[in-house]
Amino acid sequence: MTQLTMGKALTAGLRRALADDDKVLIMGEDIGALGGVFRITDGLQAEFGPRRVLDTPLAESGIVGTAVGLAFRGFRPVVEIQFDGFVYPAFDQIVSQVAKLHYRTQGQVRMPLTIRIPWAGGVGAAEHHSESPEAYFVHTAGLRVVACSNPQDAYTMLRQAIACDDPVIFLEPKRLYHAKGGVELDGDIADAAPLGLANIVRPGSDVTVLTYGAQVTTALDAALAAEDEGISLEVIDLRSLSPVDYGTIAASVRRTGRVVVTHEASREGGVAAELIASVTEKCFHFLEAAPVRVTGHDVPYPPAKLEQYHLPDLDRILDAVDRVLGRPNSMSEVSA
Amino acid sequence: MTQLTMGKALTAGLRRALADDDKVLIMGEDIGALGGVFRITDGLQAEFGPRRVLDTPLAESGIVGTAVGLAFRGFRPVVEIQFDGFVYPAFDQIVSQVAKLHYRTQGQVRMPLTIRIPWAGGVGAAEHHSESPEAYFVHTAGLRVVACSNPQDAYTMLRQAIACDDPVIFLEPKRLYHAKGGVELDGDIADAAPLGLANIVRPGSDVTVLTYGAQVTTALDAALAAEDEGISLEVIDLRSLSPVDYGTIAASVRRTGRVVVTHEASREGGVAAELIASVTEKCFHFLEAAPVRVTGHDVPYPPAKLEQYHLPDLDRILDAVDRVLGRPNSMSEVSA
Amino acid sequence: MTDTLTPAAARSTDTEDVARLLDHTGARVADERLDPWIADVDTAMLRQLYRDMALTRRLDAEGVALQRQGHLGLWAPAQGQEAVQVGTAWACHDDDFLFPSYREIGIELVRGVAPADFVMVWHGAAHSSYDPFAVHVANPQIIIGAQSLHAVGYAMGIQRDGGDQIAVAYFGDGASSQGDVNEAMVFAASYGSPVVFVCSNNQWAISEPVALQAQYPIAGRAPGFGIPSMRIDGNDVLACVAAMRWAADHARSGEGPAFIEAVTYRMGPHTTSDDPTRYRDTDELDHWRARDPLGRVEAYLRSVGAFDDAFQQAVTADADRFTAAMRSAVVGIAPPAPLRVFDHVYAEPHSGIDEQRAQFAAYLDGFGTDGGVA
Amino acid sequence: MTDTLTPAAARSTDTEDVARLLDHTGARVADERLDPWIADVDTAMLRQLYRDMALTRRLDAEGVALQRQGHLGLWAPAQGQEAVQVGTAWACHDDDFLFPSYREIGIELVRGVAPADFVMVWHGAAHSSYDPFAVHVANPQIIIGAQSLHAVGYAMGIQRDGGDQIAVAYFGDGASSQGDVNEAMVFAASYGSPVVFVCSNNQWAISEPVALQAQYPIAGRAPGFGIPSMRIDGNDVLACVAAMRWAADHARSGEGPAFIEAVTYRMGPHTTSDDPTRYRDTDELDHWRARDPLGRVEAYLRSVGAFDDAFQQAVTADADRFTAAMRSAVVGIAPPAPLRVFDHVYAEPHSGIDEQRAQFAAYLDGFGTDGGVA
Ligand SMILES: Cc1ncc(C[n+]2csc(CCOP(=O)(O)OP(=O)(O)O)c2C)c(N)n1
Ligand SMILES: Cc1ncc(C[n+]2csc(CCOP(=O)(O)OP(=O)(O)O)c2C)c(N)n1
Ligand SMILES: [Mg+2]
Ligand SMILES: [Mg+2]
Repeated sequence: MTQLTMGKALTAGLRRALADDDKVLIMGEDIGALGGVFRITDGLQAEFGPRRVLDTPLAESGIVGTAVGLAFRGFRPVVEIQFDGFVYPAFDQIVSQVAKLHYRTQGQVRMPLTIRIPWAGGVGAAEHHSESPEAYFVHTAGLRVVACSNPQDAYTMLRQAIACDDPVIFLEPKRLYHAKGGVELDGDIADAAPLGLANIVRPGSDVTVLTYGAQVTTALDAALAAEDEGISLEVIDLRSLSPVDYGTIAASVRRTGRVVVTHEASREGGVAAELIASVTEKCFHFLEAAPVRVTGHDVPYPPAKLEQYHLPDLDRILDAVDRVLGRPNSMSEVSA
Repeated sequence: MTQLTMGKALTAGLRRALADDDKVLIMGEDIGALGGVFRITDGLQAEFGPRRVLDTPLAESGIVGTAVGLAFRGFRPVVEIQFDGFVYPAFDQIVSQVAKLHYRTQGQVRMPLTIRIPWAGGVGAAEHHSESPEAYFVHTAGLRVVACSNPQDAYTMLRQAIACDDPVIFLEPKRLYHAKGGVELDGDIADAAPLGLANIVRPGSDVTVLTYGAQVTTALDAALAAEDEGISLEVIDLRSLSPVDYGTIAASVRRTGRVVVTHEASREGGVAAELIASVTEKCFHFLEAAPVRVTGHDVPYPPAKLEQYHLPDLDRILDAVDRVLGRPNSMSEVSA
Repeated sequence: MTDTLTPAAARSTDTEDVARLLDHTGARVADERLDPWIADVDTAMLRQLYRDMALTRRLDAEGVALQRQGHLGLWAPAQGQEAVQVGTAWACHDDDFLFPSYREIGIELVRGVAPADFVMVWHGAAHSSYDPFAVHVANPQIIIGAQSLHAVGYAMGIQRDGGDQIAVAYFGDGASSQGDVNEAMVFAASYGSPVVFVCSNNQWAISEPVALQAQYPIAGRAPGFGIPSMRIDGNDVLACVAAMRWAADHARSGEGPAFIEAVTYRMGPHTTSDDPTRYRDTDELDHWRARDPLGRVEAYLRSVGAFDDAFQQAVTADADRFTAAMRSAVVGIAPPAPLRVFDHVYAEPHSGIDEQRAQFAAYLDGFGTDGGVA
Repeated sequence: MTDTLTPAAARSTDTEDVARLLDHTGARVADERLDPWIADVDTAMLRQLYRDMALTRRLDAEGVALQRQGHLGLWAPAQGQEAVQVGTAWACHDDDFLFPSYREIGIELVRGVAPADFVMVWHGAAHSSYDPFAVHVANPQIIIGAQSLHAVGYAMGIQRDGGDQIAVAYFGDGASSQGDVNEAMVFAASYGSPVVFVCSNNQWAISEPVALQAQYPIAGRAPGFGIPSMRIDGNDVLACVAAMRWAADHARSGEGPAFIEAVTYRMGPHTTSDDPTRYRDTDELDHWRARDPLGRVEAYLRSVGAFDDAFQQAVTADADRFTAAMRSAVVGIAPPAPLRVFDHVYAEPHSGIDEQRAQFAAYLDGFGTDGGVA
């Protein structure tokens, strides 16, 4: 067990994938000499050479489109999109090519691409540097979408994503890049929990809190605070946003009867909507109250000085917990 | 009241908008001499000249990006995207520019763009010609998203969208282009129901069916068939997918206690998820059963010979109605 | 470079400003740069090229007929563009990987794609048919220009494998406006990748004339990216072979990408749904009919006594067999089983798809419908 | 055009292959094409240009300082690029509309953007500050290349209005790889729109050298789209004025778009978060320090006796005032009211936003927080 930041765990995962499989390539803007703006690819070009770790021209559609061609040639490209907000120029290649080629060709052409996206807000960044585009990818059949929330998962899930024969959107919460944790570096990925499984990061009995990415930390903080008031929250880290591990989730909801979903992305058409619709379908008769969403507002990501009012924090989660428990809350008057 | 196909009603709406406001421009691929591949702009270039009705180079990001620049100059561009599947190359301009410019500039720069998209399936088309991308736009704050389902709405809503100072994604169900209906051409759009309102196209008492676009027709067919079995469906045409008229919807659900949502788009993270999550939040204590979704499967749009198994038809809607009513249905064993 | 860089006076619409080896009467004309590349092309080879072009034309006509008869949902006619398709494909090595658009049936024919595989997609039975790795041709691309990046990526892969293949990106004049095609040139030039760009400039992108995409000749765009290019008569199969050999040799020998603009003409409608009378004069058709790619080869072969009835009959017989096989593949074909909707969304097991497939199978069961589960 | 079009031997990395009027020592050199465009630029004007460049440099240094002191989240230094920014903006008419990227502070200065408006965005208080229609400058763009299409669209609007303005698209060497920038050239060339493209080639896109974006000079790309271009010394403010006047005149007089590649150098890091020692040699900095855009103007003005202490003091005083205003705008500034999160998402009433704002206001009320409702 080594103590690593999530950033270093990701670097270790990439290094391991490059070492294990000649067909793995890493490509993106500034990932070579600079090691990426977040230093996730630090040292990898020096170690594996510019044929395997390549700086690309500044064009995201070009990066993903050429990665598709490399996959045609048998490679397993790992693409770095510099920031979440810069994935949109590649949207056509992702939605119309990466996601559809295996289906289009009846399985003849595989697309084992991993698209890494430094993701979401909370770091006081400029516009376009704090986006949470996961719902777009979750709605796109043919893609798998995962988000890590701690160094061990970052390391293991990245290796699993690269080893997966399907395209994987790999979301890396920026605000956790410096968070530290123990990482078992020697494990075999075949022995780890499969990529699609959720993780009960804190068991509890009163309310099920569903979340992913950096919000897992916020939800755990909320669980601690709730404990002081005698409320027990079960916090589930989804890890995989598509497909979702409804086995784990439904079992929890059947026990608690109450659900709060929290994510940074805006609410309308967000991942929380899907989770609530599915949970309601699967657990309707177990629900004691309407599931509650605690999300970013339906606004473009605001300027840095306002992001604290956009991102769902501990207090907003607790307010939602009060709501599902029928305790006094900010909407008590509205719902009364 | 003139009898018109939806296609001709749209043409009439564009003509009227061009006539009423010098700042309105129409741009897109093949919209000039050809009149568009669906002939929606038929005759308009001849009537208003190539400065106001302009064929563009074959580049969707270019079309939307230059429309943004035209809006900076005070124009109100109406963009035609040739088919739903060709909007993705313009995704970055739509999400990062069109949707965000008003917010970015604190209201200084308005984006009165209308982006018309011949939309969805059921016409036996080739790949990329039957996409239902609406959930992507619904999740994008700053956009309005509407879908028409009959010639009168097509005419009125298009005029309203063009007159709106916000960007509007205007979805035109291809499979209804030839459907006929009465259109009042002389009305003032200020007198019509505002763009954001839903429409109860068939009142009923047992189950609320929420839908939009061409599925409205399918839902109405299902309502007729259900009537034979003594079941009364209330069919609501959302018309606006963002924002959604929850006033109308919640009132209906509080009466019926049962909800079916149907759309062509795939299910995971689709508009139905948002509707169910919101309805559950707003009407939990009125719900007699879990709301049910009847949607496209979570697969890329299949080849033409398979689309009948992908698109939710009358029978699948009735099966869902049986489900919310607790009558025997295809999932009876599963849920038992 | 310190000069004001003013584009030369050339115009995108000047279809005579091209390099050629066979003029429209079938006369062999000299071209200094092209001649060396076809020194080995003898009469036998030219007959082979003629045959493949003639088959392409018949294949194409059969596609149109099958569409008219209701067996296909759509067809995108290639008539008039046989020379660039057949000639460029013919000049490649068998394991060079070609990335075509929807209209490049001639290259698929050269590569041995089976008759049935030309109709399955347009019939609506599948989004693609043949195995791309068997024929080294990607499945035809519908998103305009997207495949150009795939070709460059494939070529980047060749560089990493140390292979001696090249990749070829095929696209139209309309596609030249897409960001992807320009990004493809950027990547290819920066990495010096072994890729050849072939722009079939057939003068039209549906109803839009080439002048809307480019005022200056499209071939003139590549040098600005550092890529050498050639503008050729795309209706002259010899010029197409020669130019492709030049370009392929350039790419294969490690000198980086090359670009060909083949000036040709789309004789038919954009697709069987299109009505070209709305946007173009029939005069244009007459002009181009006189510049037919097959006619000039026939004239040349006749002039050297290499085109007789026996040859013609053999070609016709081949074409009859081919088109009969196309027809029988699609006429009366059984509809695909419903549950095929769920096949191949993912390469690895996926809980979401598994659940939906099972639910839909149960639903179909209720109607007594067999979903056709594997 | 029938020739093989082989790019000339020019290299994107050759920074001396440029047109200029003031060499790095401050000596006035002749250039046949540029000279006519600055016949009226006298010493007084040159002093004005110097002043604006000097202010830009001080403004920039103040931005860096404010960032280091924690008042700004980030700053994108412009040091070394003052000549192209000030010179090209200076050569435009006041109502020509400029579409800059995030680094073009010199053009905003020339247009009279207020000191506070240079810091509000980087402070994190807003996504944009000044009124674009007051200064005819769009708010700086962060999405690389996106603004190039906006400039072309604006120019298409000018054509429709019959205005005599032009639009200007500013972007970097890295941006030249983006599809949008190439599509912008396509649209501009097809419509003959009055737009000027100004590529500030500062040799780097964060850590990537220009050779990764273009092997051939970026100025060489435009002619392939039918757009005349010029490659100039972007550190020579006179050349920048002259080239921009040439390009603007070309565009304004109805001849369509023009393109300028201004060869310059980013002396600082990409942003205050960047560490250029990881990817470039300090030798490079010495080379470019000797080619400073301000130093050569000062040397020239001194050589003609037009640069004395009084002038220098006046410039310094202006800069002091300007930077003091920047600082006071941001130091101790009150945080924005929470409910501003919801402002201006839509221009017209929107039920969804209204509901969420009301809910959040009620939530804040529970904490006794004033949301700052308008
Ligand atoms: C991204 C995208 N936009 C629009 C279309 C619709 N479309 C299909 S073919 C075509 C014209 C293509 O013209 P060109 O590239 O010249 O090829 P050609 O059809 O002439 O062979 C258009 C606009 C598409 N398929 N993809
Ligand atoms: C679409 C997009 N991709 C990536 C980025 C991240 N990014 C910001 S600046 C930059 C480099 C830009 O280089 P260049 O165009 O040369 O401009 P310069 O910074 O040198 O002025 C990159 C990659 C971005 N802002 N937008
Ligand atoms: Mg064409
Ligand atoms: Mg740069």
